Amino acid sequence: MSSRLRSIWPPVLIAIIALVGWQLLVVVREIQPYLLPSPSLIASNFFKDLSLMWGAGFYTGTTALLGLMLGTFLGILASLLAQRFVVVNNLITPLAAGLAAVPIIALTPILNNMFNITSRTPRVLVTTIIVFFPIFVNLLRGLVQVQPVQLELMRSMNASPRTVLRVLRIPNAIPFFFTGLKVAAPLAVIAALVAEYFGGPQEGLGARIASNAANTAYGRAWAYVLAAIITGLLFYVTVLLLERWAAPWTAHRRSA
Amino acid sequence: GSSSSTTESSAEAPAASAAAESPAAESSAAAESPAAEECTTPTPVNLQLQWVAQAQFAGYYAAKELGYYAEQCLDVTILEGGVDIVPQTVLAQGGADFAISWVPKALASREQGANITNVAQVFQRSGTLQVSFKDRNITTAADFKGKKIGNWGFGNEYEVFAAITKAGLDPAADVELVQQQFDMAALLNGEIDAAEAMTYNEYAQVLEAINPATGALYTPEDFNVVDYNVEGVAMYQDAIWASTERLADPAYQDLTQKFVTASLQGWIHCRDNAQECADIVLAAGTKLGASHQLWQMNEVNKLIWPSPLGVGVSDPAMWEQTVTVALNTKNLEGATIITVDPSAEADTTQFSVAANEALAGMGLNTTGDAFAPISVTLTEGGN
Amino acid sequence: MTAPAIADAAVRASGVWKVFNEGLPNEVTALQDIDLAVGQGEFVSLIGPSGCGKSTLLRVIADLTEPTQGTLEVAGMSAAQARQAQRYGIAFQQAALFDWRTVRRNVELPLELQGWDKSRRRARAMELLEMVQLADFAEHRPWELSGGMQQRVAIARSLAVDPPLLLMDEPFGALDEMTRERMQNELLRIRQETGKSIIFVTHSIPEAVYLSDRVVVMSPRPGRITDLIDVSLGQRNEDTREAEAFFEGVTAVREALRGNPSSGARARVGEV
Amino acid sequence: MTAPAIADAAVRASGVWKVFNEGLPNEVTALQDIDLAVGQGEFVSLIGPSGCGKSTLLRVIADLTEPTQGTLEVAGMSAAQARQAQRYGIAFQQAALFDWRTVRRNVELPLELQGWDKSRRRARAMELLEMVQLADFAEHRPWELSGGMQQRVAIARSLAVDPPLLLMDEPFGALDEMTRERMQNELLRIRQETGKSIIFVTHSIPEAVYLSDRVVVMSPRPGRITDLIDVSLGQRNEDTREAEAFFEGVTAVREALRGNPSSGARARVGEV
Amino acid sequence: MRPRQSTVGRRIKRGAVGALWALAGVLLTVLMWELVKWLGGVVSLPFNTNDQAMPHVWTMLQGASKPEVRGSSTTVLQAVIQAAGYSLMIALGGFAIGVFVGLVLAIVMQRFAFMERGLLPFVIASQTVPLIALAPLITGIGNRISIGPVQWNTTYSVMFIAAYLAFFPLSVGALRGLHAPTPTSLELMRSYAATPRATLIKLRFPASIPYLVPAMKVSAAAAVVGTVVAEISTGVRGGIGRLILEYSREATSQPAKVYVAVFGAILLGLVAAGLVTLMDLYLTRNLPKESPA
Ligand SMILES: Nc1ncnc2c1ncn2[C@@H]1O[C@H](COP(=O)(O)OP(=O)(O)OP(=O)(O)O)[C@@H](O)[C@H]1O
Ligand SMILES: Nc1ncnc2c1ncn2[C@@H]1O[C@H](COP(=O)(O)OP(=O)(O)OP(=O)(O)O)[C@@H](O)[C@H]1O
Ligand SMILES: [Mg+2]
Ligand SMILES: [Mg+2]
Repeated sequence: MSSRLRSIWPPVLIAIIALVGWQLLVVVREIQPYLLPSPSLIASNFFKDLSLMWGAGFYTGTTALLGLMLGTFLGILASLLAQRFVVVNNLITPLAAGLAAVPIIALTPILNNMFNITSRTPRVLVTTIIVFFPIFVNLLRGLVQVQPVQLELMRSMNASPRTVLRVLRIPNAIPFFFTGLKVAAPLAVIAALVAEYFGGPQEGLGARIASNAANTAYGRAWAYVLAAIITGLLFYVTVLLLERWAAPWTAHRRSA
Repeated sequence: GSSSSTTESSAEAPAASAAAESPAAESSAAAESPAAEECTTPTPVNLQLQWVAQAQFAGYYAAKELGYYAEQCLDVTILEGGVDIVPQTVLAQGGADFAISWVPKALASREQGANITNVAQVFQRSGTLQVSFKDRNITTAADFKGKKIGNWGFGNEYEVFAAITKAGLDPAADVELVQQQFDMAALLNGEIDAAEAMTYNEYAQVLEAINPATGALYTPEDFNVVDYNVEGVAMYQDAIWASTERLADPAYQDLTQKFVTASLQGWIHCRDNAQECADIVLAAGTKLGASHQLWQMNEVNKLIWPSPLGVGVSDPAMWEQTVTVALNTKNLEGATIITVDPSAEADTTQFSVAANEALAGMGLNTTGDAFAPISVTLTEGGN
Repeated sequence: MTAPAIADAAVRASGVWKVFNEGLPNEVTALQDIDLAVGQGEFVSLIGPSGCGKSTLLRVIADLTEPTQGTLEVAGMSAAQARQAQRYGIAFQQAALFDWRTVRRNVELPLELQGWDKSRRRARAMELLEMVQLADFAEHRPWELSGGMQQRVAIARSLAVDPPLLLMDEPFGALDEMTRERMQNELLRIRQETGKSIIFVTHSIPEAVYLSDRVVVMSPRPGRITDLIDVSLGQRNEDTREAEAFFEGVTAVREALRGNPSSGARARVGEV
Repeated sequence: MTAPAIADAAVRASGVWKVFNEGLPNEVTALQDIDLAVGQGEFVSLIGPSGCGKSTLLRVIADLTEPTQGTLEVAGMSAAQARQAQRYGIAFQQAALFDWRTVRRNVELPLELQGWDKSRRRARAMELLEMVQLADFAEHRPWELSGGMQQRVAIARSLAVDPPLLLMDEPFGALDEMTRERMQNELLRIRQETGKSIIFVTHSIPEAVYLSDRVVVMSPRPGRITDLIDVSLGQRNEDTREAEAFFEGVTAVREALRGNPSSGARARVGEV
Repeated sequence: MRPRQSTVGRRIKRGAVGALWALAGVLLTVLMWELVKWLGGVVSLPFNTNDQAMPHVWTMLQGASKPEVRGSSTTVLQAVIQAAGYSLMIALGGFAIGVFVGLVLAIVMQRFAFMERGLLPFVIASQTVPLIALAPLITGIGNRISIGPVQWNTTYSVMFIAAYLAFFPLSVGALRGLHAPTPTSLELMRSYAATPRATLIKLRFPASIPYLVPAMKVSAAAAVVGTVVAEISTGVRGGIGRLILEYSREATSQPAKVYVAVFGAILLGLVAAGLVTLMDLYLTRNLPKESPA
């Protein structure tokens, strides 16, 4: 319990200092909300429209979650194939790198045209693509970077490639996988959110932020941003807990 | 002023100044501008646009290219916009000396502390349409009921909402609102029933696309349009905004006057020389095709002309309508654009009226009462 | 020297070479022209200076690395077939335990791969851990064990399934004398009960002599077999280590290692 | 048993305990109430069954892990100060070489940290590699070496700088007998030339007796010191290993390890 | 004795073979694209395969070779390549800054446990702040910055945003990598009383490379994304983002053009990834080769 307290106070302290500083800056320098809204304004907007925040966060969070799951699944699949078949590795790796570098903004209109813009599908797909790369790259590295002597052990037991995968490569790759997932989880939220700028249903965080920002309702826009941050952190913390549960043996030298 | 030149436009600056010195520009400038002789170092001025170069801003490009700004002893740098560039904010922050912005958005920014004033209401009417295929039978806002209605979000949706409300429908329940992206694919694919479109841009894009059924371009006959001017919910769009605080300074007042006069002179020139202005915009580096640009020029002219009170002079009735809609139309979140009446400082006709006088003095027609649009043939892809 | 004619060889290597980094400036000839035959049920020790190629030879036999040249036969088949048929078990010089498994589940690994069911697997693993005196640590993680304990886990793992050939690379190197003697006797017992053939790498001359039917002496870079010393101590017991024949063997191997081969290329010590 | 009164101790541990996973079900008491004093220039061996806490004791002395209880004094300061002052060098049970450095640059590591210049560093490293007979492998990568070769690199590394105290954890465990004897003599030579104090973990009783002034015998879980055996073999030479006193010492240690402490808690063997 | 060049030569050859594979991948994608499109004409798929949504590859190629606007002498392809080159420079700048910041953060977090607990949540939070909320702020603040004669220009804002996206994957990967050394090697450094800096340089960095390399790949991609997004967001001229912005307005009538621009962005990403791969080959030259399948 006390250790948990200890791990919580530093971020809280930093947050408080930052927020107070921000508030002071806005008040003392008389910065107008159209430039930079004060934390108090953002907070009041946030709590005033809590149900709106929740609704928008839920919508975008769901999109992000679907995309995250799909992207993770594909990333796992691709890295397994790439590890197993050199041909696949040679083909996929550059393509994945290219795809990862496609800005969401460029991708969204195309997907919006391919899939029905009135559905959630294009957004989920955008998120999927964004999530795919960090999972793929990290996991592949973890699957491949195995201690040679451990590999020899498996070979001596005539383990099939599948068994080597199950017994050695996958456990070995788990810390790498989580490194990727930790990057991917917040990315999923932002991808789902940015994908909303380009049309489609208007109930998510992205659409709300965009329309409020366009109306210079920055207090409100940032309240939604706050909701987005909370959603992203929620994703991240979930991944963290998942890691604790799935890879307890890494605890003795784990971090991040 | 606190203007700063940015690299993005500086590349064009030499070309512009060369044009200003060209004999053609000299001759068209006539001799009656006294400023021209006194001008030794032109005052640098930054103008922030809402979007990238296109005929929507032809008047300013023309004024620059044809030397109207130079005659007023201004060295104008035109800053293009982007998705997230809010021109009135840039203005209020001192990133620009003047900005082009739609009135409702600028009013919203004012309410959030951006101290700005409308010094010339260039567009006299709204260019927003709701376009739909004939077979959907949507001719008025009342027909939106039960349909998938596209809008752009980003604060461009209020006319749509106002029309729906005015037609007695509930935006949250009676229609399915969908945000479009900036192309019209969703309409052409039939995913939405009616799409928000600007007369001078997206509507043209639809007419530049091939109808797979006929193999030829779509024609206006294929579509119904709902015109928000007709629906009575139109809001003022492009206007020139200046910094309210700085207007207290006579030097800036003078600068504003010169800028407004030269800009409106540019618009007058474009009214009479649509093709030339379209070419000027093309030369400024737009990627949109020539026929599309000419179409846009022509449609923008329709939004400006005629200007019965004089070009750039806002009509109190239309201003009132804009404010009323902005105050009363709720979006999906239940928010309105503004919550209180804008102060009187929001809008002044002082500069536009004076500009009209000066321009009339040059023998120019400032109301465009005889304006007749040209007819433009669109080609595939707008080239 | 050619591979001796053992009719029914568990392992037969003929003319085996292994060259690392061939053609590069850091080329190393680890094995040069190795001929060796290990009979069924025979216990052969490999002994030789550090870096002479003992581990490499084991690895070649286990089909974990390809010989640069030469042929191998394990249990009458090619090395690869023997590996595929699971005809040997191996204990590496490094323990090579999996951090993500508990000690017990590390031992269970080969059983898992052979599809044993959970409770049998568990019972067998506990039995082996009992034998290496680590039952108390069954649920610990490998990194919580001392070096010698890790090595014992690896030994338990290599004994988990019951292959006809055991390849062991300095398995008792990190053990104290008492534990070592216990493990030696366990190994001899297992061998006697099952008739396994064993190839055993060690640096301890007494250990080699005590355990083996034959000691293979190697010389370093390039690794060659310089001597084969037959040992016949009969049934090992408490007194073997004090026996005359034992000391003779130790001396013979020591001399061979010092480069003074006993009469002829091949020596025979102990009672015949 | 309390730490004997050695006036000028290189290391003095009093009442040292080390408990891992305290309070958890997998709690292990690795060290229990250790009292030990090592004199200046003394050579002390630690010997005891696998898992009895020898490595842990070395680590506590080296300030690499905190004792759960008890105090430590190294060269008259706290363990932490001694570490910061670089008063000791350590060779671990695992070689712990850095894969990304060549063998030579692994040996240079401690010199680099002490800011030696390149050419001096290089010369020193080559000299040490010469000593461990690995000069040929200077530009190889660690993973290209055999187990024994890696261990020798680690020994060379621990000797690179010249600390007054050496902590060595089974440094010769993976070496063949001949190399081992060479290394033992090198170590004794170094010690004689420099007057270092040395704490040396080994499983080899003859090695412990041959090298040490005193052998510390430990018992397992919880790890305690059960015996301290003084050895006085005088100047070691070719014949020492054949000397009566040597065998006496070996026997004494062996008996102590078997749990038959020699008369009293402390024995003294060899010539006085 | 064969000279050392042979390894270098082998590496170059490996690079060339890699490039060929990338090309094969592209060809395969083209095939798949056309196949899906053809399938869409035969059976009904859950998405549009019409020429509007999925133009033929040859339509795109045609579109690429057409002049950008009528009468202009540059083709679309030339414009795209030029713009991609421009964006690449910005992206590389952003990447460099991002890597630097990410590393510094990782190092600080690794070094001070309380910093890790204190900073990490904010590092993550930073990535959930949508750019639309930041871009105006950054350009707005940027407008007020001038350091001596150096005026802030919008290009810096773009680079800043690229760095903002790039630093995150790197800091997470690097942090994990810095924690990767085995306990024994850490103890070794501790026994030398090595300063944290020395431990970092001599041990933690080299040991972190297996984590650092994928992190850099993800970061490089993020820098490209950031550049393009920021170019769109701020409308700054010259880069591929601006082209995408302009071409997508014509997507209704000329869908192929947008695709060409998007492929320009993909190309940009590939070049960036290629550069990182070169770095990878250099960084891992000393490590045991990865185990094959
Ligand atoms: N992967 C490799 N790459 C290059 N050289 C290698 C490799 N593995 C082993 N060698 C070299 O082969 C030789 C023999 O190594 P090996 O491991 O077989 O020795 P060993 O007899 O087992 O020694 P030790 O008793 O020290 O374990 C050594 O010189 C070593 O450097
Ligand atoms: N990190 C750790 N976590 C938990 N237990 C540990 C840890 N390190 C050591 N131990 C336990 O402490 C005891 C002593 O270990 P230590 O490594 O000191 O033994 P040792 O005497 O060096 O044995 P060996 O001769 O096998 O190397 C062992 O029972 C071991 O399981
Ligand atoms: Mg070996
Ligand atoms: Mg130990």
